[in-house]
Amino acid sequence: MEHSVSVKDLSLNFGAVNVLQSMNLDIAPGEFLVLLGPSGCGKSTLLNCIAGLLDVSDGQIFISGKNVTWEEPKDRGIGMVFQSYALYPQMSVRKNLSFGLQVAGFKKEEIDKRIARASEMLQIEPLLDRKPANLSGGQRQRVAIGRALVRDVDVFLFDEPLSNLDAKLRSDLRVEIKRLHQRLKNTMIYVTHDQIEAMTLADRIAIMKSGVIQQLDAPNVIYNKPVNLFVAGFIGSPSMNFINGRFENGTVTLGGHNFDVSRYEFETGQGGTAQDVILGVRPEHVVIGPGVESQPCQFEAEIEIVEPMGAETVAWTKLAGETFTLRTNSETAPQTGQKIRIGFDPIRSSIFDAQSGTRI
Amino acid sequence: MARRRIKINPMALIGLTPMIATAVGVFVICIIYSIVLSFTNSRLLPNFEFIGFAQYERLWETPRWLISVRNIWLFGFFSIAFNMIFGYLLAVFMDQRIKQEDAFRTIFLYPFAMSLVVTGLVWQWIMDPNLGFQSAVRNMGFTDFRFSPLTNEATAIYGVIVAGIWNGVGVTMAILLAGLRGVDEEVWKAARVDGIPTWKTYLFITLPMMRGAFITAFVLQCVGVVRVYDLIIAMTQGGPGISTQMPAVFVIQHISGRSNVGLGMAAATMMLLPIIVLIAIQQYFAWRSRRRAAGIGAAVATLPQAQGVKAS
Amino acid sequence: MSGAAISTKPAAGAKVVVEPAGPKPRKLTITRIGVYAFLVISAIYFLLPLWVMLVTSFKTMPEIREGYLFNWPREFTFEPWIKAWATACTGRDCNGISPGFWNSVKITVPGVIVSITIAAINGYTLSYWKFRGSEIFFGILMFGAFVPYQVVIYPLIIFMREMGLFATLPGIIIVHTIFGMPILTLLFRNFFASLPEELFKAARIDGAGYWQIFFRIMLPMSVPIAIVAVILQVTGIWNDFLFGTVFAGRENMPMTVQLNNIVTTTTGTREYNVNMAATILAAAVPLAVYFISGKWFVRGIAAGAVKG
Amino acid sequence: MNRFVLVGAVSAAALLGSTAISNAASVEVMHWWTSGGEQAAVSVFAEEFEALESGHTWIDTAIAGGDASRSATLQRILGGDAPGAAQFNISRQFEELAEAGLLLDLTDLAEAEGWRDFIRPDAILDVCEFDGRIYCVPVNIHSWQWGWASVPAFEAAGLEVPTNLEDFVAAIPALQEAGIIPLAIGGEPWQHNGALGVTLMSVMGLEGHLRLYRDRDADYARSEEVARGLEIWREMTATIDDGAANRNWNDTTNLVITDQAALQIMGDWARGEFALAGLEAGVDYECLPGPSDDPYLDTGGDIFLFPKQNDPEVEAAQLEMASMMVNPRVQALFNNAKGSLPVRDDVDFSLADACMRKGLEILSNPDRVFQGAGFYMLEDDVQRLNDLWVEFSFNRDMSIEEAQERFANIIATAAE
Repeated sequence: MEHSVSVKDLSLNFGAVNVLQSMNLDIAPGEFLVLLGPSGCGKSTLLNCIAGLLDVSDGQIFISGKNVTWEEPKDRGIGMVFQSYALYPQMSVRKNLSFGLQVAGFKKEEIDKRIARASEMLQIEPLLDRKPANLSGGQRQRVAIGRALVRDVDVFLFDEPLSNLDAKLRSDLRVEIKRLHQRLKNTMIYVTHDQIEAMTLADRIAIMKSGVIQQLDAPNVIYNKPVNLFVAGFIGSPSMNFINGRFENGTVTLGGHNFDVSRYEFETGQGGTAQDVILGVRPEHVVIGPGVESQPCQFEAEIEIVEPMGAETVAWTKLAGETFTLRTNSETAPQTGQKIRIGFDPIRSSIFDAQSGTRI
Repeated sequence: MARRRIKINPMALIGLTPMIATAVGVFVICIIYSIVLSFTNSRLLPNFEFIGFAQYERLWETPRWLISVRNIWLFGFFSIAFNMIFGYLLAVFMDQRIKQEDAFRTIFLYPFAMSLVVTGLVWQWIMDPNLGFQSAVRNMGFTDFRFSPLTNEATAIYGVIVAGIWNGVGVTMAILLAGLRGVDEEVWKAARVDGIPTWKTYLFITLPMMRGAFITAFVLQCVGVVRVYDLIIAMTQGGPGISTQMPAVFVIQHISGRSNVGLGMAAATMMLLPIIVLIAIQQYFAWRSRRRAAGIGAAVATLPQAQGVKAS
Repeated sequence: MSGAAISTKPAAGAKVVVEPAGPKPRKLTITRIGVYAFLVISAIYFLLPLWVMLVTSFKTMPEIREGYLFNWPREFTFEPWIKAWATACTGRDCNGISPGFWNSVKITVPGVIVSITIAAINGYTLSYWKFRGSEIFFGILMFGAFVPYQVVIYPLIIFMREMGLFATLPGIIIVHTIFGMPILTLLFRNFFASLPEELFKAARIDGAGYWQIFFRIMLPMSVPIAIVAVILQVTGIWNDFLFGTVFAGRENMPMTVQLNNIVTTTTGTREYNVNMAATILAAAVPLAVYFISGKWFVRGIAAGAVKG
Repeated sequence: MNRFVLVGAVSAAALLGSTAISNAASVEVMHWWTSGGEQAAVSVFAEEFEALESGHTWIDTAIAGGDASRSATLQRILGGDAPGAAQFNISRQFEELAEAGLLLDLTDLAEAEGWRDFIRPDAILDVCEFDGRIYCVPVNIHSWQWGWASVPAFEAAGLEVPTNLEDFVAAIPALQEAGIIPLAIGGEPWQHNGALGVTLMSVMGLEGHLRLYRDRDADYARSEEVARGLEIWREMTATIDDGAANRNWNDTTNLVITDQAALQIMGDWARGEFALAGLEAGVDYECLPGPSDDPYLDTGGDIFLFPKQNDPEVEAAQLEMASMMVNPRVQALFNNAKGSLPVRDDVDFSLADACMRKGLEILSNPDRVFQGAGFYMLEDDVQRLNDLWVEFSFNRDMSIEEAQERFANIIATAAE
């Protein structure tokens, strides 16, 4: 039971609306867990429940082995960083960092020590006597992180901390957070709707939908072996190609094409039964040009639209009457109207049950 | 944009005529006319025999006016202070996830829908010593109970204040509650995580954040206080004696019954003074903050978004 | 993970004592009691006058003289209401407060329509058809919002006399339009300023003129702010006393003025029950507006309050 | 042909209509007679006016309280919406209106009817005169200098009804002991002004009055007599009951009528209330002229002025109303209801009660009649005096010396 944070059978409903349903989640000490999902999936709600900012309807929450279900946020041993920074606007940065500690009755020396450490770590020493209104967004968020830092706790909670920043600052601060985690080795729970953030930061990602965790796994597993259509579609950009077909005897039939998928790793360990399926292929796993001949599955199609994106180019075509995108190096990109041969390897693709949408 | 500014659309001019007429006719010409009359010895009808500052000299020797001025400060100070404190307390308490919030809000705000005449009449009735609150409490057995502020000239003004607060505090509550609700919810969460007690959060964090709502409520109160007329007429007619006289009442009395328009207009001009001072101060701050913003502006280009909007 | 939740956990109630689970039990803390106590006491302070008005208006005079202000009437009588409405006297006029009611309607309805129409045009012009000087006039108007009425009332009497409008219905309507203009104009100006400018540009490109854009596009869009303005003006004009006494004249004396006359007039003894019934009647319209409009009313106040 | 007939018919109808209208006009009358006795009195005027052959209509605009009513009248005159007739007190208040030509000139009517011959005392009509023209109609004579005592109340305290204020002050402790309110007074400023003026007059007499207001002898304002008058006032008002605030004069009179209070100092119009309540002078209540053993009465009273209207028909009706108001029969009926004295002595006094007789007797001696301060001073200065007395009365911290000093200052600086 050496989990840092542990959620057991957690449910939350507002009236008749179930926001979270019998959720179970264990987080190891020092783990960086990202809660990812579209808005309204309950990821922030879950975080707020862990923080104690929302009262749960059912279930329990443990932090560092202690049942904190009924504890006040301040007694849970957590620090939290918010999307809007939530700095106290009338107080200087120093006061923002120290206010909670003063209220908790810490000695002045101790407070100063902690502020010094946190501000050194976040490089906000020059800002200590400024008011939040005179800081840039990135600076504000550093201060907000600092405020969580001085609490000297085991668990940090981040609620979409980078969403209000522009793209450049976002990637800078992302790295910063990662560095911070490596240095502090605290447990961190991080809520975001941005898959890049999730992929880059997380030890494990929990993908949520409608108050239910769909898949909880390391980023590469989630990327390569999504458990269902939702996860497969949510992760990756441009998103995975889905084509309806029929699986029988190691072959998937799509429109006029028969693809041999014997190389595919079935969840059951082997063959699988005959059924209607959806074949999922990531655009970046599609091969054209010289390497195409070595691919187990191949077909010919006409390129309809080409979107150059600098280093890469996305090309749009059709497979079995459905849109099929592929991503390729710009140097070898096809032309619009060009008929080319397209190939992919079933081992890198996903096959889902057409009815349930789960991976087979 | 630029083209629109320069070329005057004749239709726009026509559309704006009533406003221009009001602005110039009423708020410039009428005010100047009033000020000019204050330097004349006009009695009931306007005349233009100028007598310098004689009316002002007389005004500041007139006990009725001096009492009016004292009263407006007293009334202004107490009613605004109570209004703010009571209004903020109500707003804070309403913010505690009260089950019957709508019902309470309805109750606190309904007096504002009533006219000040109605307010004055009702409270006068409640404060009637023989048939009102005092006698009701005495009938319960507390025979020494006294509550008849309006019968005593030293306390009458406080009776008026009680009625005024009853009428207006709901508005202050509504404005401040809107201000409280406008405070970023995450600030509240942050404070809870920091372990800051609720009352401290209200006092040290949200209160300073609500400066805008407070200024709004305060300005609204100030304007109401300077204008107070109906309440006095309905409640005390300025009495007992002249103990609840107010500048607004003074002006009306002198332009009609007392037939001394010159003096009345001198008083009206004095009433205008605090408003002009208030506006001047406001303009000064607006100018200063513009200048400061221009100075810092370049350095912190990203500033004005989130924080700036919320704090203002 | 998802899947059917197999809840083997015993019911929360049984386990509460040992292990915290489920919602935090809501204790009725001292603070909580304090909060409610404060609100309830405040509510009593606010409701007391209404209660007193109501019960008094149904009591007989002998019962009132006993001095039990808060008690429910022993003997219910509607007499005071009938008297207040139809037969109470001021001087030799014994028509109750009903003529005042109709006068107030006559003043309020056109007053609201005229003042809001003009304010809407002002707001529209100031937002989209600015010209050199328009902002200056607007600034003066805003200054007017703070000017005590008493400063301009005397010149206005003279002015109205010269126009032959003193003590006429159009006269009092104009006065209400003038003094309602600053706040209403601000309201509409801010509202139109919040609309996307592209809307106006698109209409211009389509060749629509000043009035066309106003009537076809802007006016239909300003319904929400117009509702707020109507609430603001109905209560404001109905509750006005000062302008009513000075500018309305005998024939159009609004309800508040008549109420004050009835209440201050006594022949013999003061009839408190009639006075209270009359008071409730005078307050009925704005109260109805308030109770019906509910949240809109609050919005109106907030909107009216949002100024510099 | 047809057309001709039609035109003839229409013009005939128009002619008829116009003659009917030209005779009957509506005259709006503003006054502050709202108490029971006053209502009865004003009804006499209204009914008599409407009973005139020309079929005029009396439009009644009553506004409670003299100040409020006068204010409203002046506001409307200012705004060009003057009423057809308006009640005023005898004072110099309307001089400016006459000067500005806003008032209907009644001189021709007065001369034709010989007002100078029958209206007495002369001073009453003098007030209406400005630059040799007459601008108002006096309708009654009122004197402020009366005390109204409840006989049962004094009996309950085992006392005789006093005849002067010194005796009354001495009786206060006994009255209080018997649970009776010694002095009945309301919270309205004018009640205090008036009663305080009466108190001063009862102490200083006619000579002092003239020295102050006519001769503007500021030193007299600092005299012993004035000090004693203010002292008596302080003693009498030390025992005011809680209910005084917001009490009208007639509500106050009601306290004496119902024997809850011993004495009210109020003008003779209070008699109307006693009469309306069916009380008998000398038995149920006592009227005390002065209240002093050496009583003087002022001849204040109500006047009506007639703001000019631009309508000759209304003007004719105004003149008819003015004439009606001084008609001897109407004077008798009106003053009997009102409790005041008629402005002419050729009316039927058979209805006069004991109090009215007392008053008539005093008034018949010209040495006992005086003019109030408003006769000698402008309204503005009178109001300054009123303000002083009201402040003195309500602010018990103001010393008598201070009040006298301020009194002297107003007298010294009053406009001519």
